[in-house]
Amino acid sequence: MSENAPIARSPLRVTRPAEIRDGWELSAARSSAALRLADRTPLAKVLVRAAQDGQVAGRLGVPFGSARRDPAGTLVVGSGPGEWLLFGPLGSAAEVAAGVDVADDALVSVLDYTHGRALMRLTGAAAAQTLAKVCAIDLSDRLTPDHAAFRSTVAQVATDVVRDDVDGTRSYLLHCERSSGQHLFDALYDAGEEFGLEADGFAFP
Amino acid sequence: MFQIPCGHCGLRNVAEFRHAGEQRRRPDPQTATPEQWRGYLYTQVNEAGWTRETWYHRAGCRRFVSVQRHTVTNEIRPVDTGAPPSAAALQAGADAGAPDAGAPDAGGAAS
Amino acid sequence: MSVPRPGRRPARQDCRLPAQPGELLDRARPLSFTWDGRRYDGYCGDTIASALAASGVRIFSRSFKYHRPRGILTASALDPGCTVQVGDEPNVRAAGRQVSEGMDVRPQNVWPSLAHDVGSANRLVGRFLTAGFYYKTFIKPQRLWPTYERVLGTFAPGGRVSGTSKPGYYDQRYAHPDVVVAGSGPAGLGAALSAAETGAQVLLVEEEYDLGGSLRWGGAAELAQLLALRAAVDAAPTIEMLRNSVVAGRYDDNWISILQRGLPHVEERLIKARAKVLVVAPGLIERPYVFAGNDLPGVMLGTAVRRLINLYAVRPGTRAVVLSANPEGDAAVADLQRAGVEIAAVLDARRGEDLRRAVGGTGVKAAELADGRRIDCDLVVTSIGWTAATSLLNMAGDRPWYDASAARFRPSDDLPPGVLATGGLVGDGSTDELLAHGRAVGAAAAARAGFGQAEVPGPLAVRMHPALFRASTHGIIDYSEDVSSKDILAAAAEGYDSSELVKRYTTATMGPSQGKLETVNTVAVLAEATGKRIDELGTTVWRPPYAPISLGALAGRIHEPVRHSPMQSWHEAYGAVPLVAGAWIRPDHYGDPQAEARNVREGVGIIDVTPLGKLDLRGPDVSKLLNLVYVNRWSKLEVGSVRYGVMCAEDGVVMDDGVTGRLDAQRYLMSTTSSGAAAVWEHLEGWLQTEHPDWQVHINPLTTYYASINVAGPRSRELLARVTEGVDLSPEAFPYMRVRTGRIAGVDECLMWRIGFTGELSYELHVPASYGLHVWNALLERGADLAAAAFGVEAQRILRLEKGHLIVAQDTDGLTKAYEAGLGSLVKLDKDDFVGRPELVWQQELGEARRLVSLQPVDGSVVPPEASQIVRENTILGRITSSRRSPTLGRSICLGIVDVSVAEPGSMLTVLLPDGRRIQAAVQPQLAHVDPEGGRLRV
Amino acid sequence: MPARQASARYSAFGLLRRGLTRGEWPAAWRHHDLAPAYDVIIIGAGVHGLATAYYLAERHGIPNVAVLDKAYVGGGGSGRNTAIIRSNYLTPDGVRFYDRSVKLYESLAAELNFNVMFSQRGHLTLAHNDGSLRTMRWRAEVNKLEGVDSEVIGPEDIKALVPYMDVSPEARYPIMGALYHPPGGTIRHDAVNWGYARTADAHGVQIHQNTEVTGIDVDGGRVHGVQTNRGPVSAPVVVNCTAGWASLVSGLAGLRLPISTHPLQAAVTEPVKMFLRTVVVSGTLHVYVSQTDRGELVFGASTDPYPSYSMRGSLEFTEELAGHVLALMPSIAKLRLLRQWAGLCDMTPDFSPIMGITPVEGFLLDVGWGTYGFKAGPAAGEAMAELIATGKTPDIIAAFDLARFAEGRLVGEKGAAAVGH
Repeated sequence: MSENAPIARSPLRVTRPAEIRDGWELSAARSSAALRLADRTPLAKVLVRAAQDGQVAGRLGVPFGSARRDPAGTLVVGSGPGEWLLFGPLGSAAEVAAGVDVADDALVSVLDYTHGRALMRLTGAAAAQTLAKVCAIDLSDRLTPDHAAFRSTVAQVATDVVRDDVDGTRSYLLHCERSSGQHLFDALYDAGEEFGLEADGFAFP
Repeated sequence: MFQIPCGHCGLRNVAEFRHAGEQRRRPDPQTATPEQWRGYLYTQVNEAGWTRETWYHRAGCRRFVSVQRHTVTNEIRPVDTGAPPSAAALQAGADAGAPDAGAPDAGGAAS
Repeated sequence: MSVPRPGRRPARQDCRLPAQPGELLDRARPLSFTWDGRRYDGYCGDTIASALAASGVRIFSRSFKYHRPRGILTASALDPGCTVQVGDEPNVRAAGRQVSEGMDVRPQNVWPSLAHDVGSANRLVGRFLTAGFYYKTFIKPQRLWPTYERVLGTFAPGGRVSGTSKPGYYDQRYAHPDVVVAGSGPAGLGAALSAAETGAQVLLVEEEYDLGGSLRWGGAAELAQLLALRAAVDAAPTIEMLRNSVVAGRYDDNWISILQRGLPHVEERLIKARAKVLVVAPGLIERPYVFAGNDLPGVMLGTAVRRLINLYAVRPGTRAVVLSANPEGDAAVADLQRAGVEIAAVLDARRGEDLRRAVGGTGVKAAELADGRRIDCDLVVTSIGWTAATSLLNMAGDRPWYDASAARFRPSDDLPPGVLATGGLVGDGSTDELLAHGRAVGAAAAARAGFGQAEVPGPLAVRMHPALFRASTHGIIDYSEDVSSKDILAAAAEGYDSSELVKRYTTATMGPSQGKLETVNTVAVLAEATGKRIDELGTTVWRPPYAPISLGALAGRIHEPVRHSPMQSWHEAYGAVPLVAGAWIRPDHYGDPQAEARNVREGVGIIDVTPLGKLDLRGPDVSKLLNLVYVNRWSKLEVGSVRYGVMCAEDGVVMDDGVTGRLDAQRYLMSTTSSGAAAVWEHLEGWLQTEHPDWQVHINPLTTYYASINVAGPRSRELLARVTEGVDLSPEAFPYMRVRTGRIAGVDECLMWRIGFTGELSYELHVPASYGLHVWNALLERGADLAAAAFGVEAQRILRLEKGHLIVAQDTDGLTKAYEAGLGSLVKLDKDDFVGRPELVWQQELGEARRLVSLQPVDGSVVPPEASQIVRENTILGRITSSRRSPTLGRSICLGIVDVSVAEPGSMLTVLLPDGRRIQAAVQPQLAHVDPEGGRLRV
Repeated sequence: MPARQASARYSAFGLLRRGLTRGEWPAAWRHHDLAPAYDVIIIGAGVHGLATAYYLAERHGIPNVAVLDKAYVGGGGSGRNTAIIRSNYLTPDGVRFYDRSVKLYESLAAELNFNVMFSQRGHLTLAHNDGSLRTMRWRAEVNKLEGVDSEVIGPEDIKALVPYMDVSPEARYPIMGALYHPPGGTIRHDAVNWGYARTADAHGVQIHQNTEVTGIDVDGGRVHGVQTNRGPVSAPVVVNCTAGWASLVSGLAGLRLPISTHPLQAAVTEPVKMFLRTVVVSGTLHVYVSQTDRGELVFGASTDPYPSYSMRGSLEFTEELAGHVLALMPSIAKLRLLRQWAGLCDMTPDFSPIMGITPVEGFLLDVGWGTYGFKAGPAAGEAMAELIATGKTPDIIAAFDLARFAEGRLVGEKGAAAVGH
């Protein structure tokens, strides 16, 4: 076997300075800019598929189109009809997956998607204006209030978007299949430049 | 850019969808005559007016949705019944934007 | 073109008036720019045209066909004679674009210069350049047309685009306003304000630099009203105001394109708005009058002189003859007098007075009146009627109707839902009446968008207006196309007697102003020619965009998705030559593909195959699904085994192939071609959702969850053993076509498939993507002494060709069915059903017409380029679909699809090379050129 | 036989004479009352219908022909296409057919005494990946075997032909080569329509505009005539030349077709001084562009991705178009798009036409042209006229019969159906 311990890497170029934490290469950068874009790929991501009207759905209690934090701090996102994405802290994928009670449904899939998706967070008062340059969905409070979730194209990539404001500041989690992550990041960065966007480091959530 | 009412995602731009064809019944592959089968493969009603068709919400919920569309105005009505669309939806050839024969082949790395 | 001489003293602004109450100039901010190489002065707020006019410039361009001198006609963005080159930007509307410090402005369509213009020789032959001139001449001989054409091409109008300009920063954004208001005259302002009062989000769009429309050149009362309205708009929290921007198009479901200009850091921005309601309020466009000499510099519209005087403090002439048919014309007379222009005569069209012609060479010298009088003057002003700018309504599907009493087209009474109109478009009225109508429409718009309650008001009253289109003489109808009223008559006489045909035959209305000035006059003269009524003829359809949009703005930021594997950084560091494969960027090779291939045959190589499509299939009914979508059988696949499968579409044409493995009782992993990944996923979902919703299957894409690495070569097992834990790699424990899960280089949950696209002993590793680079590096480090090296897509293509493996869409085409592709042995027709089965049944009965075979040129040093044709004399029998030099055999090898009549092993075929040579090639006994028995991959 | 009109010849001399006398030219075609019966009724006064009528009268002495159109001459696809002419197709059948059309176009101006401005400025189809480069070579090889001038050229040669083109390997879609087809070029589409109409009229053919076919009389498996908004007309032969509306018109005869109607959009820019001499097509980028003598760039793309009879046009078409044009020629971002429009294309499953007889005796098809209709006009008209006059299907269109679909004999153009305009 290989002597050096495995290092997990995000598909996004690390914003310097970098550090190794829990087997992941992370960005230790800290930005105080009014608009920030940060890689969140290392967060645990678990995909759940089950009947839309089944028991599992009932227990998750989050319909498609919305998101909610469970007591453990896991963000449960109704990412599709009969489809959920659970975001947990770094390295918690196994627990999060184990925490899904799959009883009583004919067919339930629980997959660790941590390595399959790029995840980033766009935070700041101008986050909606920035996103509106590359996404056709109405981002007003009326249609997509805090904890709204939808899937649409962002900069021509099919992207899951979750509005997850941070202390009252507009914030979006965006995730897409892994190999398009850098493209999505670059497109958002380009869109945000006029609002003074800066790349920020890793944190949870 | 007209909009299509997706039963799961709500009104979305047509650009998020792939047109998957007129709805039609797939003949029994055991008994179909060549004429019947090729009628199913190739013949189109091609109505200038209301038509019942299937779209795939490629960039959204990834569900096949049935709608009625007026092919002159592109006005859309949701299909009341949840009647499943048909296999015509699946014809890879359904794409009209003539595919580039030299379609970018990603190295053809078929194991 | 002469070079700028900034040193030289600038032209004096002789025609500049003292400060006007409504002027847009900032006299505190003078500026200078160059026109045709000479320096001119102006003020911030001047348009290019107003600054030049202030300095006495009258000729701005030469006309397209006859090269007649042209000056200011409308003093608005529509002004056809004021199109200029600004730096590397062609066709700038000089009367609609503000001038800026140091601007380099040049005339267009003038050679060698505005003053001396050889093109104007055309004027002499002008009488022969009748409608359809080109159709009637240069007919023979055909071979000379290209020569004529090149000459004509040099007279093409317009400015120049450069071949070297760096594209600026253009972008786009989406918007979701409740109400979009197009136009900020009194009605538009009223609509925006009252809609906003309900809480509706309003996007107010004004094409010019300032709000207010005609209020801006009204009297003191109007100016005061305008100030109040502007203040109210500024104070309204839900109004977003865009100036120097234009609503360019209205598309299905109120998808509205707005071009926003004048942003600090963006050249132009395209706003794509999904508006609940569009309020169209662009007002009226003053219609030019058709009479002899109506295109001479010095012939202007009433609104043009009012703009010049009131907005730009420019005296448009010294001695004027005015033809007025309406109060606005009368107001123009007052403005002219106030500006110190001597009024030589005012002709009241309402009393039947009329002009006959404007006389002059490079500018107006005199006017001839209908009563025969000839009056010296340098300015002829006409205010003879209006055109409603109905384009946006037209795009929304409305067909305006001709109101003879008002002598203009008007919107129909029932506009499409989501579209309302106000202002001059729907009628006439005082400022207060227009404002009131606008407010009522704005409230109704808000109501339709879900804010408050309000009914759509009826149209405004319409003022009777005399119908004036053409004087007793003939003149220009389309200024930018140089089409005269005589041309329209001639076209009609030749049978081009509908508004569409006359447009196409004379090109009237097809120029840069897109008919806004010309359409109604064209139709009116056509009516005259055909004895029909204007309402019988109707206008041509107005097409988007309402105003021209730069390609840059339409393109916006170019976000072409690009996909990279987790090992991309390594590929770049090690000099991979990139292969653009759809969205994926892959290593084609690292310098020497032949050597890379040899290294795989002799030792061990690793290739990044991450783009391979991978689908996680789980549930009790997966094998049903596999049996349906693959031509071969899946019921008996054991856990831990993998199988090659071929997918056809319903027409029997091969659509994709790949290997699928069974990981446990109810869980499978399907691999697809890289380019087919998305289509196959969609294909499977389609069959599940639409034909078999009862089947219990979940499909989850894992394509980029895994980094995929193929380790290939006789020493691949040896290498893998060094990094793998928990998997017995011995041939007995892990034979060919099996799948195992284990720990690789310290990474858990890695899948290992023992398969061989390359024909060697090989393992395809699927590693959680975040660890892809780690495992890749580990393999190279631990394999250093085995000469383990990376190989690229090109080497893989060579290897698979040596093995005779086909590539879907290269060795097959849009019509190749399974049997033709040599995949017949896989097809299990005894399955009750699978996608495409009937077609394959029939093909099997009839026998295929073509077949994929392996070929070897007799002269092994010749590699026939792919797509070389296989012929008998000049009859095509097939083609080479793949060809390479085989490093293993040291000769050229091919796959080809050929007519069955010559597909038998041993038949000798003629290959026609692109360079014309014909070579011989022999059909091989089987597809594989190397190791047909497959011994190497079963070791 | 109807009276022939002695039409004044077009020539520079004629122009001069009329310029001096200010005399008017006679009508290019006349208005007629609808006769109760004709030998042949052609539905659709586009280039196909008019060419068929012209060759019937001129080559086969059958002038008693009515061309019916619900609108005006050349108002459909024939007046909305981007007027690109080429014969560099993929299959021998396709190449032969379109090459015949190019040959006819080359002599059309003289034959019709009407300058159709056929400008054989050369036609480039770009390849941005090895797959399409392979297809270009495939087409070139087939073309050469059929005697059509085509060759694959490299980036340097492309740059020489189109100086504004970005041929750098760093481009997002690097240009690896192109199929160069010197005889390809552009034509003035209206002139072709009008030239055929005028000359057909001169030979006694009657052109009826604003005459909509509302029914087709079929009895005992054969056609007897049509119903129109101006009354019934009888004829033993009725030809459907209605392109995008082909399914609807065939439906009147109880016939369903393997056709779906898709809008094909186009656009022009404001005029600028000539900088692009050849026609440029990119299949991968779904765009084609040429510059007219008036200086406008004319753009087209692939058909809209869903069937529709809407000709309103879409914003997304212009956005994608502009993006792709700038990918090829990045320096022209300041050029402005002036006008966009759409036509309707009758798409078939194998991107090849449907010509000839149908199960309804006397009811003939000349449809399914998809995006290739205008290029085919003269050869199609010539072949249809021959079929009508002789009752025998000419070899040159044998491969394009309706029966091929039921019999599974699709034409291989599908193999290389890029946006090949």
